[in-house]
Amino acid sequence: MNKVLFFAHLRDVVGAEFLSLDAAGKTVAQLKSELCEKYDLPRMETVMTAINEEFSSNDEVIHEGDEVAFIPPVSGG
Amino acid sequence: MNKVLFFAHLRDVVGAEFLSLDAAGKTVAQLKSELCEKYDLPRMETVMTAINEEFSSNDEVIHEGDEVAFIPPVSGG
Amino acid sequence: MNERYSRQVLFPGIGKEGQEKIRGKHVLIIGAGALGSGSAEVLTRAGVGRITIVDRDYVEESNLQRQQLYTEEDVLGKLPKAAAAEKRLRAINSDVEIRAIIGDATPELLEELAAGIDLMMDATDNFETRMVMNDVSQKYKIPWIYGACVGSYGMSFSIIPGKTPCLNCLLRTIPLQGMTCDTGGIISPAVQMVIAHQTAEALKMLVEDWESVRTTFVSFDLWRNQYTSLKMSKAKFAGCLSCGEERTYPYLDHENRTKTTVLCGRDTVQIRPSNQGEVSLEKLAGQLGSLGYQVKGNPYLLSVEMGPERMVIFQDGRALIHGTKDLTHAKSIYQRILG
Amino acid sequence: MNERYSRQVLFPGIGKEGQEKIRGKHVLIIGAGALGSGSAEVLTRAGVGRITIVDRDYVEESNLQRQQLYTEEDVLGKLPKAAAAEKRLRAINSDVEIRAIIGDATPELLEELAAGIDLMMDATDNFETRMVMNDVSQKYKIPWIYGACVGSYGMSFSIIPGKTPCLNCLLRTIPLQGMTCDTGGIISPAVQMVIAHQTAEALKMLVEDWESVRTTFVSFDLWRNQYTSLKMSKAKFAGCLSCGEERTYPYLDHENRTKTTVLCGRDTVQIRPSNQGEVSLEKLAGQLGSLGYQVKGNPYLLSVEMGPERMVIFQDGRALIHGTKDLTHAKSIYQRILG
Repeated sequence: MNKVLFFAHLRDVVGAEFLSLDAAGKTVAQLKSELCEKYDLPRMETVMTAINEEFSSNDEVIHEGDEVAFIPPVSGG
Repeated sequence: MNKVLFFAHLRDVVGAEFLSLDAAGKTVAQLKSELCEKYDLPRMETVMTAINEEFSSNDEVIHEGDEVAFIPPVSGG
Repeated sequence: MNERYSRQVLFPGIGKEGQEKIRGKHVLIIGAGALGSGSAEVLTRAGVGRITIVDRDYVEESNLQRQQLYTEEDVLGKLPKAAAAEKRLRAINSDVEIRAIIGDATPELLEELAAGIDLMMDATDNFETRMVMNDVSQKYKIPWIYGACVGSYGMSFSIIPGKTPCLNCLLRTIPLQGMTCDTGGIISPAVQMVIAHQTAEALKMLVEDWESVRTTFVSFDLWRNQYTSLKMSKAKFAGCLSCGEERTYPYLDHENRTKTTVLCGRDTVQIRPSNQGEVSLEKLAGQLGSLGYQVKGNPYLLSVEMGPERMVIFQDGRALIHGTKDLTHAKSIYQRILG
Repeated sequence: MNERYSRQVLFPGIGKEGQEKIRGKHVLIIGAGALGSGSAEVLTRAGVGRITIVDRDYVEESNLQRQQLYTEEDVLGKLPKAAAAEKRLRAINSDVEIRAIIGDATPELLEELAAGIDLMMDATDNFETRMVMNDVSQKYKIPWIYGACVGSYGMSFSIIPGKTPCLNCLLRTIPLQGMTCDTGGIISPAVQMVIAHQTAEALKMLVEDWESVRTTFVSFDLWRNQYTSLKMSKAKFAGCLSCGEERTYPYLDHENRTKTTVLCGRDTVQIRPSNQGEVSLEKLAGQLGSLGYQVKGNPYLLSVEMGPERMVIFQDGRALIHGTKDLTHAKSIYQRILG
């Protein structure tokens, strides 16, 4: 299983701080598009992804037990 | 073994962010007084102690693998 | 050493030598909103030799809740932010040479200013300007510090040319419709938290303590009690057009820039964003509606009342701002909503 | 709703209802130094109904590096901090009822002020006053938010009577010789970071979002890139004299208080701290010497030149401040060095 964390407005859309789901073997891009469909998440293509607190690109493969976090960059200032 | 972390000026006195030492079976108070003697640490009686990121009193017993942190309260403002 | 900086000189990370280095430096701050006014105040108090601050807006009532250099008098006087900031900064520290530039942070302006700048502070409210800063940073080898916030959420990352990944490595493209303070709201503690991180990194760079500069990407949510720092060692993208081997500095190029045009005789400005792409008009309408904006629309466009102006947004991100001929003002309105 | 607070009302954690609650509240800020001026500015901008701020010092040149409400003019005018703060806060937001009290935050004063106060912000520079705040908090059931910083290091903890542990649970006794900004230096980003945490918690409490209030003890070091938050569920001490069942509110008692006395005809004030105990004169001499103070001593006492005054410290923590008859000023000098 994988713990998937959502930050900022993504958390509001999903309705939870994290989800437990099985993402092992999937790429970050695959997980993003699945979540996009299920939760209607906005603008996932530019959301930063971390696996185990380390920045990861869209083609990184997720392993069993990895913690995935989605961190949307914001532009306010 | 135990990882023992030092914050603020304690880190300067010890000369390292953390030490690896064997503190299993000792109380927080015992570890404090041993470190006090060895490193001439100032005012350890009012330094806050955390075991595994949880506040701990002076008579708490440290277990194998516990991470201990010393966090000195400061008064500046 | 001046008594003024005595408490800072006492701090071992700075010391007398560090204070003299700070005194010799020139910092460019892009934006004089919440982050810009806060960073400018910290750096002015710290005794930076020269500070140049660029902003295109004037002080409005809704700024006072979080923009720390401004008062009610500045709102009444409709002062440009850069001018109001300069006035207050001089009263705080007459040792510091302050230069205020009232205008848009275009690539031309930033390239012109680049010579002699030691550090750029990000205090803008949109990604387009950040990408321009990012390219200028790489081209002229000037570090810059990204910072942004919305609601109780914020983030910061230090970018050092030749050493760290750059913003274009992380984002690869300008996010369309990033959250802004005008769409997600903002509380001032989140602003303060970003400023704390940005200015701590600034001081490290100004005293040239490169070892201490944070290498992680920090993000936090103060309302939800979250704080994370991400390792960025894998973030550098070899094919990056801003910092890679085949770099072209795409955001300094006229083609990749938001185009603003006054539509003849119509008191209207047309905005054509650099990152053309599908805008979800339906979602945007729902979002703006729930924020209290008056919104009308059909599947092809959305019309939003914004005070004296009216903005019409099309599916491809293009917009018309009715009720103004001022290009900079129109762009500012657009970026407030679409980031 | 006022346009002024529109961006804060947009934030879902506050909203219109929250803004009205903020408007109805009265916050007491103890201290108008770095933390106090920062917190006061954030809360004034946020539109708190009434703010009372207490401080005993006047604005000095060495304050300008980090104390955000003050200017060079305030230094020249030797204005009391509370008065200078009031002037600036009024210019920022004339909606807020500001009351400035120039004086020492004694137990008598705080007990007198307690009625009608919804929240106390800690912005003092010593543990003795914090312990008084802590007892007042427990006795009158007023939450307070501890905050402190030295160098690039800082911390914050929210204390809610009947719910969280109190400061006396954590410390059990007043730390003698805590680090202060006069002995360890301070950089302003560390101040901003504490303010960010304290004021975020303040807003949560003012809108009565008790679920979101942080329950952990936060500490950080911005120069060393550290951030920790400690769970505090085990910190409540049943035998605590401030919040336990057999409570006596020891710090409201005259016996447990620093005593100041003018020594007749000698232009000298004697300070007798509440927490009598061994002071390591040798260490203190080394520390003060390395900070540039002129120090002379023998095994029984230490003499330190401090501008126009001279302080003589004895092994038991007692001190004589030569060159003044002003009790409050003398205590302020003492606590700057001994915390």
